[in-house]
Amino acid sequence: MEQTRELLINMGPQHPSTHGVLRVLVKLDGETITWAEPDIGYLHRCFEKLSESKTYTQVIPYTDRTDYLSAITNEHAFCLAVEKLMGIEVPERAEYIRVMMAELQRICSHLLGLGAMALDLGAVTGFLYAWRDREKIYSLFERITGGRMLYNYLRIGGVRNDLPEGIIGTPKDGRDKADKTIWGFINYFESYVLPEWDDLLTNNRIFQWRTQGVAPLPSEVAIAYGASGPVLRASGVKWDLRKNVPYSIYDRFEFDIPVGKENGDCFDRWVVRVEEMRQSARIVKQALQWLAENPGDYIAPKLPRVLKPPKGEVYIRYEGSRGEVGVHLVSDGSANPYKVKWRSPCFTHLQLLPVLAPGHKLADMIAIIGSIDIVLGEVDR
Amino acid sequence: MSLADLWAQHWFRAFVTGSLVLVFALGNFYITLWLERKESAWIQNRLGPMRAGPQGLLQVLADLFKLLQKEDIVPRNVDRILFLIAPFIAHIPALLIFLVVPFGPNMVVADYDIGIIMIAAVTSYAVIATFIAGWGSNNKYSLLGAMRGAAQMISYEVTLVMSVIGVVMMAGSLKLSDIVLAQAERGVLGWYLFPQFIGFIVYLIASLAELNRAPFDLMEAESELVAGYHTEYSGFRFAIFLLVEYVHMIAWSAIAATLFLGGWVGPTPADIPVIGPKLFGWMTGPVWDNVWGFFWFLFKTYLLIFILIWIRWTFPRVRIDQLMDLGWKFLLPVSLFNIFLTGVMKYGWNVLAESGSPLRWIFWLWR
Amino acid sequence: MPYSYVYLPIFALLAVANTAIMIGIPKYLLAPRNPFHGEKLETYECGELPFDDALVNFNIRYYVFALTFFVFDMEAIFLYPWSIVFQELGLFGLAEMFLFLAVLGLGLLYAYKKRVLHWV
Amino acid sequence: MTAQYLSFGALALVTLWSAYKVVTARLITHAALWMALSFTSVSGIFLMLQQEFIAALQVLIYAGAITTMIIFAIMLSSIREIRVEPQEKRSIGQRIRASGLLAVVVGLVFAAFMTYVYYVSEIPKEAVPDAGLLTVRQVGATLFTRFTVPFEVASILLLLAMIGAIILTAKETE
Repeated sequence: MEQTRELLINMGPQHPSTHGVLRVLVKLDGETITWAEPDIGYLHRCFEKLSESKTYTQVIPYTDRTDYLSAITNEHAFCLAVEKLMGIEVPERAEYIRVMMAELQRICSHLLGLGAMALDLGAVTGFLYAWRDREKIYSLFERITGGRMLYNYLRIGGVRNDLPEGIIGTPKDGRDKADKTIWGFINYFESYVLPEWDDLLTNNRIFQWRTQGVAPLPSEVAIAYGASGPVLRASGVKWDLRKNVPYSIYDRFEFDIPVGKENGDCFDRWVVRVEEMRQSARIVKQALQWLAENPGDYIAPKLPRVLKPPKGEVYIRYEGSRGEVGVHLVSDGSANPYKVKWRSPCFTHLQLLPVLAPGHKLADMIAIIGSIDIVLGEVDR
Repeated sequence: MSLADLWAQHWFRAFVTGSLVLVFALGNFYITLWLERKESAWIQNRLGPMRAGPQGLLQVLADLFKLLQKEDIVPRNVDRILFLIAPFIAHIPALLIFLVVPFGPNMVVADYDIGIIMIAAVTSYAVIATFIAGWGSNNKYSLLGAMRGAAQMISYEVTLVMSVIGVVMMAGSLKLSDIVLAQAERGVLGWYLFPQFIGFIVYLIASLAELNRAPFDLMEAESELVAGYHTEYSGFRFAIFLLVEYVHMIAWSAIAATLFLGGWVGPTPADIPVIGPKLFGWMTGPVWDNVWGFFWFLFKTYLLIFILIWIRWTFPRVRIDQLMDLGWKFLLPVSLFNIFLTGVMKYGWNVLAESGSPLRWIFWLWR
Repeated sequence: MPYSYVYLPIFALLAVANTAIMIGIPKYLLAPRNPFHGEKLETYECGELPFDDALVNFNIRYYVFALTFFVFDMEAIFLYPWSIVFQELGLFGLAEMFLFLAVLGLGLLYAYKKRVLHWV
Repeated sequence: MTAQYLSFGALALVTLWSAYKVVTARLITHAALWMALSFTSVSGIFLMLQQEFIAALQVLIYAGAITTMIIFAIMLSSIREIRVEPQEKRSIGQRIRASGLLAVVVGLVFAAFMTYVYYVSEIPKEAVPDAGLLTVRQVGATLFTRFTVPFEVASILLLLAMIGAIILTAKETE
């Protein structure tokens, strides 16, 4: 009998479940993956090089477009870097608004990531439920920032505008006001959406079959590969930059860091993300309380039109939705940054693919890609 | 030759009934497709198609018309013959199944004694069609889809057959109309759904797998295999596969309704106590019996179709090895157990029925 | 009545005719025909040009499924006649079939123990 | 009666032609499908003999299970070509051998021999008029009373077939 020959197939760039334009070369024996290698670069847009010819303020909209599903956190990271370089004091109200926006954005991003993973596993309805709730966040964001996906809302030193009248709402707002007030959304999210996710997917037997025990990632491997964010935490490492290396005003908030098992599998990565949404909702509630108690209109300091930071360099570690976003900013004292280096968590996580995939089935491949939740815009930048 | 003489000819009758069945299949394909969209929309908090016609009723027509205008592409590297004949072979079993399905008391096209075996036999061509569509496409995804499809369909065919055996044991006949009549004698609560509950559940799961519908739609899993075995098909060649899929769904639901839910048996307005015979007494006779029979048959079939769609839009997809494990290691033993149980219970009733012993009520359900 | 089986070929014929009409009418009347012999006629490989042949030989494990299916299909054939007459056969018929099922169940158990009914 | 003869003739022709194609088809997948067609038309002949149960079994086992098994076997083999390369010119002797003329001649001789055997044998030449319909019920009634032992032996045979397959594959995958 002749030996089995391996089948080399292309997953992507035009494949329904590669979350953008990713190409993965996969070798199959039967349906078992023996080798996998991601091939990236289809979305390269020269973000880092482009930034060198822009002023500092002009870079902010470009940061939106790296991880386009989590725009606020990117803006936040970049603004923090410039503020640290120039030593700018951010008004307290602006800090609260920033944190609230970033956490809402985290919920929004996780919703899409989890929904897309559910879609890849065949649960179309879960995806559309995620879409429905994300829509509510988007309409809130639209009222606050004017944009739905790419906001350009944060400014160096603060935010562009204050929250519009009445958007905070009251803690009594419920489902009927979910897309009108932030309180309404948070209450709706905690009382309705999260239990629904548990019922529909997390506790679903088929879903557990598909994810439990798939692609376990030992914590030491995760650390060795530089994983961060939910992927690292799902492997049982309690590491969250918001707690471990606090930035902005995160030390004022109360929240937990959800962690998974020692050998975090796809299910752990799922559960950690769901839990993170809960914790984000907690942070948003605290921020809302503060914002309601401390009205004011000082949201950005007066800064010169053209920013010229002193010579020097700075590195900011920021807990983005998908992991550690790093901004390395070098200034030569001119109006344009000398160098912007963007550390992308997705890029790092994508390297895990050849480690996680072999030995699993072809169908697990998409579960793995879904569970490490990559955004190709950020991988390729 | 008069029309009556012509009607006596089997070939003529076959053409007429065949055309009617084809119209029935196409019409229900249309309705089921629309129902699938509306029901999925309902489940997912959407409206679904709304623009074309009232409640989007014409949307399916619009989509079909769009497919009509697609260029018929036959890729260069395919095995032309296999690629071209696959849709034809796929369509044949979808229509042949309806031969033995009783639509009403006197509405069976050809009431063969071997009804159920014929269905099982005809279904084997569906496996071949799937396989040659995938193999002929010379595409890696299609090939994987075809491999999965062939393995999945043969595995669940066994389970499907085994789950039906219990019903045959109860009715003592393979003829579908006999099975319906046997249920009619037992009254509404005597439908085989109750004594054959295990068989019914196994049948439902296995027919989902046989139909390649989510959560078992592995051979066309769009997030894994793009479109599986019909990735390379375009235009109306693709539409034929879609048609066949839905016609199969209608057919399997119709068979389930016949075997487990009493087929066309159901109350008519004349059965309403007191006022029924007075007000609706004229609604009797062979024609009205067929009308009501057809109504109940369609009602039960659509109930099952509704459930199949509901399942599809609720669950994630299982993995191929889990599917195989489920089929061989769980469903097959369970259906074998069902045969065992039915045998023992039926035998017990046969022995004890006349004895008057109180023990006989244990076996009553299997009477 | 041998003629009553004329339904089978005629139904099959109608299915084929329906397919032919549904494919043929759009192909020759409505659809554009633009035989552009370029990459359009390549098979789909996620937007890359196809490489390597798709038709490789598969793992032998798949063959067990076909064989097990064959064995149980045979069993089903014995079950059909039995299920009709078992009431008349009484206890003897019952025992007969259960012995048969038990023997084949052994085969399934063996396959289960050897872990061959596992998709790879 | 002519319709019957005509349809029998058609079925017989399809059976023979597809059987011939099974041997001569260049692509092994096509051969498998020709075989399925051959089995199908044989079941048609069974139907003409009024044996519906046998006909259904013919389709179920041969056109269904056996063909699927052969398809799976093809998947294991290394034959992958899908297109046939145009052939180079060959000599007459090669052509005769390739065209299967020899096979046709041998087949005809065999058919003639069988016809002779049929004529001289004791078997009644006409079909038994009252053979009647072999119903599934009759099959069951006979099989489970008179042929109990062969029936149980069949289960052992099937068991052995399964165990054999398992051992073979287990060896192969080690």
